[in-house]
Amino acid sequence: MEGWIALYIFMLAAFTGIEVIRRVPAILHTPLMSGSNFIHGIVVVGGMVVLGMADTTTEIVVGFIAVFLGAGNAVGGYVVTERMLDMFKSSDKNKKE
Amino acid sequence: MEGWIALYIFMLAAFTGIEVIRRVPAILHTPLMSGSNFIHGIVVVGGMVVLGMADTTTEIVVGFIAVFLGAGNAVGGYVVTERMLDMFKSSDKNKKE
Amino acid sequence: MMPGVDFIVPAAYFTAAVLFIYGLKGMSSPVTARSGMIWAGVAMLLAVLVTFIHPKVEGNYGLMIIALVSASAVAWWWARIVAMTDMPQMIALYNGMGGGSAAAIAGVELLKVHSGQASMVPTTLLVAAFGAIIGSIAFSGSLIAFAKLQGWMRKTWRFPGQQLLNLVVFAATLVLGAWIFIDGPTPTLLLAFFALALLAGILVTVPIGGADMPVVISLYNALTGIAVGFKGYVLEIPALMIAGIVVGAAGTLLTQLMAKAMNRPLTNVLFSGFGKADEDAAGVAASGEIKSIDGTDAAIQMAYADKVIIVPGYGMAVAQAQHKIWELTELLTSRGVKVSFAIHPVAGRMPGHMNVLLAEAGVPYDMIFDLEDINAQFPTTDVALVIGANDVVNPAARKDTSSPIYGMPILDVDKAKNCIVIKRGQGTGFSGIENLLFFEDNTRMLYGDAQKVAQALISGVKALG
Amino acid sequence: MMPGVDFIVPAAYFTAAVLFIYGLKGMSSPVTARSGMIWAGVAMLLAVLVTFIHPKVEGNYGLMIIALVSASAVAWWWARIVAMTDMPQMIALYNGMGGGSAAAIAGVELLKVHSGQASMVPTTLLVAAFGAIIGSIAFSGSLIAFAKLQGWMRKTWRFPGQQLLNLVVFAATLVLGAWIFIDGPTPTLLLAFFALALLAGILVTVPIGGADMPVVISLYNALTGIAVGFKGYVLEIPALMIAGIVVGAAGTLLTQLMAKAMNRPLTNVLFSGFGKADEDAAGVAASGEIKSIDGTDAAIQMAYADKVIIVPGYGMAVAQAQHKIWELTELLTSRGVKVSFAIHPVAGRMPGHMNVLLAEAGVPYDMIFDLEDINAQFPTTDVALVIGANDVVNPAARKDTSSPIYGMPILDVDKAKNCIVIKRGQGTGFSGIENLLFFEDNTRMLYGDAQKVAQALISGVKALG
Ligand SMILES: NC(=O)c1ccc[n+]([C@@H]2O[C@H](COP(=O)([O-])OP(=O)(O)OC[C@H]3O[C@@H](n4cnc5c(N)ncnc54)[C@H](OP(=O)(O)O)[C@@H]3O)[C@@H](O)[C@H]2O)c1
Ligand SMILES: NC(=O)c1ccc[n+]([C@@H]2O[C@H](COP(=O)([O-])OP(=O)(O)OC[C@H]3O[C@@H](n4cnc5c(N)ncnc54)[C@H](OP(=O)(O)O)[C@@H]3O)[C@@H](O)[C@H]2O)c1
Repeated sequence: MEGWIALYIFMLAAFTGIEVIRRVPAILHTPLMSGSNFIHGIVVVGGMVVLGMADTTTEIVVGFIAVFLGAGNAVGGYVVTERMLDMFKSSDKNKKE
Repeated sequence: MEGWIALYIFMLAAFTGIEVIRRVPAILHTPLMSGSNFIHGIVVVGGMVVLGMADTTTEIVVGFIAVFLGAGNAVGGYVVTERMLDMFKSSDKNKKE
Repeated sequence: MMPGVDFIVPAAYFTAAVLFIYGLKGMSSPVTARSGMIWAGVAMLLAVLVTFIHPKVEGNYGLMIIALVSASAVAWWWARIVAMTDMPQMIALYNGMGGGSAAAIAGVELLKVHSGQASMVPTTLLVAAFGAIIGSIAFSGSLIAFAKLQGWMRKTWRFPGQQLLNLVVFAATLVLGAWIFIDGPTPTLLLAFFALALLAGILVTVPIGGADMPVVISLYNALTGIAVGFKGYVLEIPALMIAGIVVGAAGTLLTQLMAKAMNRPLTNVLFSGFGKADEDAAGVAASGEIKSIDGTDAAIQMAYADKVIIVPGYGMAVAQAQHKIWELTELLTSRGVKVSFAIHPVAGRMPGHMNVLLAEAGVPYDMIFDLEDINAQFPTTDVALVIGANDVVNPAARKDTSSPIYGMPILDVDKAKNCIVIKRGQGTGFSGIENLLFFEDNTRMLYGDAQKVAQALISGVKALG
Repeated sequence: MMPGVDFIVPAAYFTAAVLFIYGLKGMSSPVTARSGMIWAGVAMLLAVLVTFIHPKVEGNYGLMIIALVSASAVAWWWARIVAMTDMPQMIALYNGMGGGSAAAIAGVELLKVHSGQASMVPTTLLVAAFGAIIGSIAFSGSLIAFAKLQGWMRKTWRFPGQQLLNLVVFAATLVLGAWIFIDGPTPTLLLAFFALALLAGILVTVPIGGADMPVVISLYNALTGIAVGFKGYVLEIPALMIAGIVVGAAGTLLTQLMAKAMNRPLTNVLFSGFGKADEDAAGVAASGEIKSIDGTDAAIQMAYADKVIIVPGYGMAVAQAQHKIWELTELLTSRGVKVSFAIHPVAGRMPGHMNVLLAEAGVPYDMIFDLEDINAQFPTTDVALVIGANDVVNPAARKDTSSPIYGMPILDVDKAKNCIVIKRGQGTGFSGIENLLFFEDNTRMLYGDAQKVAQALISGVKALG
């Protein structure tokens, strides 16, 4: 990918990230932290790509670590966020239960 | 440019545009309209590029039109927006004058 | 190592893109809006200057400069002298120019493909063709909008089968586009293609009433943005892609906000007649009688009030009464009356229309409040002064489920202790329906042109010493 | 025409990127947050599945599945059983894993460059090396943060010249990076490079006090995001670039918000000792005497109040008192008392910490108010009940210009008619300074562990029948 194009994508992603997060209320800051933590678990895809290309033992071991750690990031981040968000309820919903 | 990359840029630009504009208060909606009108005056750059490549008379004429209209968009949009924003003042500033 | 052209040009475009977004971000507050716009202006200048050394630009520098300078001069001069009330049509005009420029760029590019000097992969050709259609529609449509608002074109053509004709023209444009896509762009094909696209823009805009124009202008603004974004892709200039699509997305959002605040779906604005409302507007019959008041009594009421809220509407814009209103406000304030302004999101004929006019008269923006921020205050207000506003204060929106404006949020002036309404006569507002407010017990009508009445109020208050 | 792999794979990644942003957008309201996260989860699943047919993936499918399944199982299980109060360290752990994954990816890529199977243009190599450093620091740093918060590592190492050592290690990492850049990545060089980067992460984190950890975790979260974004560039997967940088930018903003709400610049958190405050905290001497109250009296006061505001703090988290507090609230509400919760942005040890705990106990979020929304209400409140909060209600922030927390916005509980403070004894809060609130005339201390005291209050209110 051409460097300038990458820079454009980075710049736009940064603007998007800042604008999206600025509207998150303080009440959701912990889930936001763990939710964004989950999102960068997408790194597992990168891990899979390098493990898929790995030939030598070292490459395979390191690639395996990359997938393992990435998957842990994604799954753990998701479950923790889910659990927290599950607890947020409004009075109306509370009454229904 | 690869189509997918272009799609990513379009997608991010759209998110950015929506998020940035969502925070604009109703009080500034007219300047926002003319300001965003000004921003797409950047099309003048595209006009310059095609005029710079034009060879045949038709191409030159159409290219000239592109530059002329684009420059009108940019300059007119800017001046109109400037004039409007110039008028917005808070009480403090008013008193100073 | 001196940075070469391949570094300077993209770096300048990149900077411009960042500054454009930064400039639009500044619009989130009146305090930062102006400096944001100035940065965006610097970005524009930078982008234009650097394009002279763009690697693809090989000649025609003289023509380029002539086009730039002449267009800038005309646009600058016109934008400087135009009255604030004429802003909507100026925006339409400049927006149309942008759309036209995008269409012209597509024209040159497609000609180049024809002459074999440029080649396009299918995707690029498709994007170029779509950009051409969108740009052309925005161009001709905006010019019609300009002509209508400027009063150069008063008639609203309507005839049976109009929608069908529009559909046929639009479909024909698409067919020609497909033809170009398959057979390549010959000059004849291109001519027909552009002509049809321009015609489509004209046909769609002609039947739309002048008062609906702001929504349409906002829509064309978004379309031009998208066309510019597409041209950016074809010319491989990401700054154009970003600026264009950011504006396209922003404009789409703004158009939707407008349509929603007017309580009309966008399709309704575009495809169905305006003024249909008065036929079937029966609903809750207005009961009670209309009582009027004269300027002197109204002046006394306000002068001895604790709290006054002024609600301006389209009539204030027509009468250009904003300066007088501000004079009146200053008089009242100096007597210790607390005066605020309440602005409905679609008061007037443009979003934010009233804010611009009040700002022009010198009203500081911290005296001006949005609907949500001020509605709770009407019950504790002594006098609500409505100046040429009608629909935006019509309690039918709350009370009459059969009203076309039912459900639209309104300013609750009827809840104030007293309400004074300035208008010239029995004229209805934009929506053409009866206003229940005028029949309320605590409402008094103050008939006359807003400017003259405001002058009478000023004299009345002054007479009290 | 069946869409082939070159269409399916990028299309899936593109969809994932859109859904990630959409998911984060959902976080702007508790109503949409959950469905947003679920969509993001679907996106993740889609991206992982499609990667099995990624054109670059040529083998090791078995290992891939083993790694995916085993890591998922362990992470799932641990994330399910962990207590809500342990959330900060779990976030640290999972974040560290992400950073480690990014570093490992860089490792494989650089080894491939060494073996000649892959080539990188200088820019790519640079980005790869930077991603490696950032990922490694986020990895080892987060693990230290985890160990500290989990109580596996209680000591806070501090020694003279520590900053210098850190600087030297970091500089050495950069030098090795430059060496790799120039001479190419040999295995030995790479080993030293990664070892140094990991060491840097450890050294920076070790001296930071446990209570400062949330800020550091948020910072490492941002760093991991950036590292992932860089890997996306190297591997040419835009979805990774976008997800990574969006998180990087968001995390940076969040870190700044936290540091600002704590009234400490970020550099202070990272580089200077924690607890320095108590030495030079003299300022306005506390005057007046501390008066205490017993559970029964406090219960009576609240039971007969019209309006009670509860202010929870770190002590509530320590005592796990949120369930009792909610029981108390329900009792009071059934007696007709209007109860609200007031949350300071940095109450507890994580942003939003209190909200999560209260949500866990079942407190509906519309009873919970932010500082700006509730501060005006304290003067009309009968009882402000402070539960294990200290710094966030210290009026020194308003009154004592020499206080380290001067200028920090606080909850104005001292303005309530009565203020009851639950804490165990003379312990100070996180900042280690004296609390002027305890000496106010209208403040009563209710000593004891928050959970036990809450139980006493419940019994007290129940006894009133
Ligand atoms: N803001 C936008 O973006 C936008 C865009 C398109 C449409 N609209 C629509 O426009 C309407 C705006 O509502 P509005 O309350 O501001 O205005 P309005 O409902 O259109 O009413 C304007 C009133 O002003 C009076 N008037 C006209 N000229 C006057 C003068 N010289 N002196 C004194 N009074 C004068 C008219 O009555 P007389 O003839 O009796 O004097 C009329 O009743 C809404 O229906 C909205 O949906 C808004
Ligand atoms: N939220 C964040 O993101 C974050 C991150 C890092 C740092 N911080 C800092 O943390 C502080 C948070 O303020 P805060 O008011 O919530 O808490 P705090 O100021 O740390 O005070 C906590 C109080 O709770 C009491 N306590 C402890 N255990 C208790 C128990 N079992 N039962 C009853 N009381 C107990 C302690 O007094 P006793 O020992 O006498 O009981 C202490 O005074 C701020 O200074 C903030 O800057 C916040």
